[in-house]
Amino acid sequence: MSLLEVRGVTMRFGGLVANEDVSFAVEPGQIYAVIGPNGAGKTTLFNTISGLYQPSAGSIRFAGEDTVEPFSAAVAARALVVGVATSVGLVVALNVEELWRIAIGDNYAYGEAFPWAKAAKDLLAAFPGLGAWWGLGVAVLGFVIGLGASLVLWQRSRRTPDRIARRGIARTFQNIRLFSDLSLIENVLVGMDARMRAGFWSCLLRLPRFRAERESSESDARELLAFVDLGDRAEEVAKNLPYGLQRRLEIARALASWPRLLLLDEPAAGMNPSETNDLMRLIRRVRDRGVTVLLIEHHMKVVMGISDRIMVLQYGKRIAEGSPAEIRSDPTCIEAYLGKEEHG
Amino acid sequence: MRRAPLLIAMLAAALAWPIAEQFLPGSWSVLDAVKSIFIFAILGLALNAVTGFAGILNLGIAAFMAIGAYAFAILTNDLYPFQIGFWPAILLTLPIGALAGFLLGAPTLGLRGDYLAIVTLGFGEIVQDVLKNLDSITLGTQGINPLPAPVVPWWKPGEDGQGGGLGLVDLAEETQGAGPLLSYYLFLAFVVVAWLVFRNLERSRVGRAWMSLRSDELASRSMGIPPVRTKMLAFATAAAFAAFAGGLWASWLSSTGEPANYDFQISILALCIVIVGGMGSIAGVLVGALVMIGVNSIVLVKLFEWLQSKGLGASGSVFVSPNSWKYLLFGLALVLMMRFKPDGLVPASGRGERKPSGGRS
Amino acid sequence: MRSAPSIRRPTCVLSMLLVTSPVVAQNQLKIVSSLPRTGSANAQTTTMVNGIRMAIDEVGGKVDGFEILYEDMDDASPQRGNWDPAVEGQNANKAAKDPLVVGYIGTFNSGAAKIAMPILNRAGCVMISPANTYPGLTKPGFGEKNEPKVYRPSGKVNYFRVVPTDDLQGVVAADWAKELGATKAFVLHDRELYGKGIADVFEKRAKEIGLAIVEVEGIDPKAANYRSLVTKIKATGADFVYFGGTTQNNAGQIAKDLRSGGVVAPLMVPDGCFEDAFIEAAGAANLNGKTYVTFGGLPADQLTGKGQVFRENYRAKYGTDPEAYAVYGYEAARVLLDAIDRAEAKDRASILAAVAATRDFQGALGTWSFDENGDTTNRTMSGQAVIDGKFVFQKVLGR
Amino acid sequence: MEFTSAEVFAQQVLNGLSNGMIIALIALGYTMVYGIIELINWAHGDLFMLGGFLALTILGALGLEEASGPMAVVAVLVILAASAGFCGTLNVLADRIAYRPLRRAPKVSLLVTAIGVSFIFVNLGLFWGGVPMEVFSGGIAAAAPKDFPALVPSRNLLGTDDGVGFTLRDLLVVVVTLPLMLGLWWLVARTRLGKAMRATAQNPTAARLMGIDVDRVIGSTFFLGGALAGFASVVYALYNNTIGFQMGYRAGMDAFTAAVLGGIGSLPGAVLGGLLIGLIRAMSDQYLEARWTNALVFAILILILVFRPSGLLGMKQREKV
Repeated sequence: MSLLEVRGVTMRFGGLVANEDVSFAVEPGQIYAVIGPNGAGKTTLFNTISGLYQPSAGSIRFAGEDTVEPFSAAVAARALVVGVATSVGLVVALNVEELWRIAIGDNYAYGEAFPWAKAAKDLLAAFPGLGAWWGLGVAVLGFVIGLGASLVLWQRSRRTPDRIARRGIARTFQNIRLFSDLSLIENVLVGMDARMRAGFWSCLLRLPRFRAERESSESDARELLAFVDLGDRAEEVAKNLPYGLQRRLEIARALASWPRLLLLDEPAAGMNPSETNDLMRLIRRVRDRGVTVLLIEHHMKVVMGISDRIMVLQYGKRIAEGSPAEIRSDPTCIEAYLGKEEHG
Repeated sequence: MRRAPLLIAMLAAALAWPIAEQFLPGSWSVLDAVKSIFIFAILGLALNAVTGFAGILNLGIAAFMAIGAYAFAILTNDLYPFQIGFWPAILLTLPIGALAGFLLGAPTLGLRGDYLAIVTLGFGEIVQDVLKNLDSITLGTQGINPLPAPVVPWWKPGEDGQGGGLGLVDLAEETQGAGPLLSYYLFLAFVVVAWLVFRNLERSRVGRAWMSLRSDELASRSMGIPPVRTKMLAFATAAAFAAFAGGLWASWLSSTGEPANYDFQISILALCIVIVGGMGSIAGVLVGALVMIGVNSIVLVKLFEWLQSKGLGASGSVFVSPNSWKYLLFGLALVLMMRFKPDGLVPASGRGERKPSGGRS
Repeated sequence: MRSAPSIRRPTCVLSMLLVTSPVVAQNQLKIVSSLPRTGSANAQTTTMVNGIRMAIDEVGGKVDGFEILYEDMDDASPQRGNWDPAVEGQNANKAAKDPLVVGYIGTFNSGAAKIAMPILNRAGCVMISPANTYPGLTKPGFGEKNEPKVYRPSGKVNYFRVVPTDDLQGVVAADWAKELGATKAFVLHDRELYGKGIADVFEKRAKEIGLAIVEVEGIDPKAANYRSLVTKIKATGADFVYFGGTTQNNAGQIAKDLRSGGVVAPLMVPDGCFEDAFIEAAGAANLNGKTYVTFGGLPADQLTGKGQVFRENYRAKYGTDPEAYAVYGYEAARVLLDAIDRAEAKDRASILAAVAATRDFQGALGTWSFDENGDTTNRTMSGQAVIDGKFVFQKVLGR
Repeated sequence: MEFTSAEVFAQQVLNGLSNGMIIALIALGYTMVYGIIELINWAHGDLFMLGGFLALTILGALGLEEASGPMAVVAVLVILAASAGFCGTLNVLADRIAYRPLRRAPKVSLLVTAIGVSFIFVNLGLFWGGVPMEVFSGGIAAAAPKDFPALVPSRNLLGTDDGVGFTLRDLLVVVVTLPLMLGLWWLVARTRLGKAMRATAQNPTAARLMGIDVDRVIGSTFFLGGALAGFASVVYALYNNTIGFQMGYRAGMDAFTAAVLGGIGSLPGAVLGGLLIGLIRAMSDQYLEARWTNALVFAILILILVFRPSGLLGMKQREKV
């Protein structure tokens, strides 16, 4: 079974077609590269895979499952609950003075003991009285609004970057996006968040669970920083890091969630040859950790040197796919991409 | 720059102040004003969690304060049947505030920053209107009073000034003899608790998730941080502590005041505390509260008193009345502050021109 | 002033300051006023402060050998542009702690009084309000069930006022409205303590005397205009409009919109609008002949005796006619100074007792006393109409 | 004569539209500035307030308070031009002095600066009311609301005093605001400056690279936004006949809500939002209770944003990666 399966993905922005009917599959353990000239739709494809954009057509499956959360009984149940709650809430809100008077105003004599049981009984007895025609209308309106809002919000969150990330797809960005105010280790710890379990209360009260997790996560984070050769700068603030090292930090952060698939968006952009060599080594080591890699790259040297398979995009369409050797000899590719580069 | 020495120094000063004050002339007494600094410090810490840490501009924090104050009042005042006393009521303001935050946040926290800002602004207005309009419940603009002061176990003098022992002291009686010190220290303790809460959150996955959203929401989401749920935690926590501050405020005044007392100006004051102190910096917020409220209700008041004693402002013309200049001073201070010290007086680590340093985990 | 830094328990020092009778230093006594000096009420409070200063100047700043200091405290904050409960609380606390302070003139807003009253009550300091009209502050049965006892934690009455309360003014307003020929009244209020309170009384009284109330609406005092509300009023066919509220809360705009919206029914407002600023804000043309103002006292030009003298002195000193409220500031200070003069010992307790014992005081407002609740026995109210851009006294109301 | 329920409804629609157009005019200024530098220009409402004070001062200085007939028309034109120029200039000055140095600062610093500027404006408004001039009643009560001369009478153009009233003032609102809105639309859509503004809004860096003087474009935007506030202030003052130093808050709040409701950054959105808010207010005053009107406006705002998170006409913003 393929780890990532992209089937017939089309992505339109208004009249612009950024990707058209793109299909490919990434097998576990591969380093898979997507290449193509500028504006070929590579980054759009990445953004679509990582949940930032929703494909206009086609599907993206990860580890055998569709990445769009299916409509389920739980969603329906939640929508119903929200609908009922909104309905009750609206009715109560619009009659709050009346209900207050019935339950409390009429029962409480200043300075005397309050008959709690009677108040509760009166309150419950008051509800049917609110059911004048408009009272019922309000209840229905509240239900519709609550149900609708719940479904709309759910619809919007069916396939979001955080859900995709939690499924096991991590990514880096073409124009590095670190948490620049945070230290290196904190950056990595944010990446690790998806697999942390200490809850809000345990963090607030520093319960043993929090302490244990802090120990283990920090040592994991340091290990990851060491993995990308940043082990000695863990406490520095990310924005003070040189550009080349920022890329490494981004990779460490992405790896922190223990993803099964890592998306690298032009990792070698702006690097000199020696840095590029280091990077290639790093990517291989990432793969050797058991992480499948999908990368977009311009540098042919990088792509040809490390990829197991390559797909070529042009004008948003897939024009070729195969092993590096196949791509190198594919006439369409040579013309569309490699040939062009020779001239340019 | 390490914050700990600053915080310890501030704490020590706060602990020592009432004793130092004994040696100053009576007209210098500012203990009451300092209590309002404490309340606003808690409000500032709350707002800092949502605006400073999570980067959500909340322009309606005063609404949660109002909710806390009215909840506290309704739960304690003898016009209502509940009358549960100071401690249960003040603790209940926390979940009540959190619930209000949840109800507002659930449908809106997915909105982009400025849209959310206007929603919180609107919420601030709605809450005032609702409190005003539901006058059979909230007494409208009457204000609910009196409200209980804290009751604490403490050494209590005997009936005739002899003996005495441990007993429950009602701090409302303080002005009549026990001295306003216990409530001062109690409020200080609340600030310390709030500080610990927010410090613990800041240095945990919760705080990191907030800060990552502030720093780069997109990257944060791509790391698997669920934005709405994470923001909700910040929003509801802030709402809870704002409500708590509101309850304390009402207890301190022994009245809710009128709903219009919790208007936009309070939200702005809280925002200024956070920003002047340093967004996302807990020590900064405390300094911000000290500076803003201190200047506002101590320095300016004393200054105007002094000016008045020199005969200024007696003629009633708007130009020579010092009070008429307050807005201008306030506005200028904000503009200059943002121009020359935009990261606040005590910038959060990682902001400003901070050198790399260690010590955070 | 630095006291000997002996090592006493700090609480003892403070409690001495607070509980024992203030030690009078250098034959000085201090009167403070706490009124909203910043923001929209500034015009009215300025005239009151002028009145207070006049009263003090008239006795040469000295009573019975004691120099009288005066401090004009502001209970408004610039953020609020109006009274601020925290500031009022601080003012009251400060006054309570200052051993020189023997009298507290204030507050302007009844809401502020609710904050200050218990504090000053505990401190045993006299408080005289020149402007609070909310009945619940003094009268049992008129406010909430726990009023006014919650304002008197010590059990003693320390709060007095020289103005009649809203429960009187609202009643005379409704009576006068009926007399003016109203049959169907539309009641508006600004949803605040004063405005809504008086509108409630008006409504209640109107129903008692058979004046129909078609609707009661709370307005938004910050709204740009009230056109839609006026359309609603017009649609109801009301022949009289009552607005419970103040100039600050947009009374002028209501008057304007009524006229430009084609409502011909007369408008009646309470004394929160009895100031020149109301006519200025509304524009005389919109008020002339169709606007009635009730006032819990007599306007300055109707005052006789000492009141007339006050008016002339005021004009001489400040160059303008006093606004309606100026005389209340003056009267509050006068009655306080008078009590200081009468008090045996010049401490808070004696002065409080002397104020409470004020009977048949010959003041600018006539001859009056404080009753056992601290209210003035003066119940003279007046009705004015706006004619040619001026308040013109019509008749004495009530009694 | 009876005021029938249909007439009442029509009248309320008219009220709502007139008020809505004034709100829309202010909202346009907000949305323009927001569109270009993403600043919630907090001082905009108070700028609007100062425009009103300038108009009143000019009327007082030129002795035009009582003007009628052709003189009134001249007076209205004079104050429209003066307030627009004044507010535009003041807005540009605020940008130069306060906002421009913070272009690279976080948005919230910019917002706080704007709040600071707004406080300064409010205080200036308070002082302005203390100017010893006849129109300010000698400046004695600086804080009190000021009566603005009724240069435009509220004469019903539909005949009698009974029935639906469409007054000269309503006409004034339409006559001033509609051409301004159309003109603005034309300016943004068709002119070189408009193109530069849109480019700067999209991507300031790219615009700069394309040779656009970004600071100048931002300055022009501030001027236009301010000028709209100036026009709005005069229309507001003539329509309501009252100005006060605290009127900026509510006006600004309404306008900002309108801008958000319509989709912030969108010019037609601001107009639609303004009209909607005007209508909702009028309908709520008539058919619900006036005291719930504000709450209703915001409840509707929240509801709309839940279903349309970018406002009614706002573009769904694509995240730039």
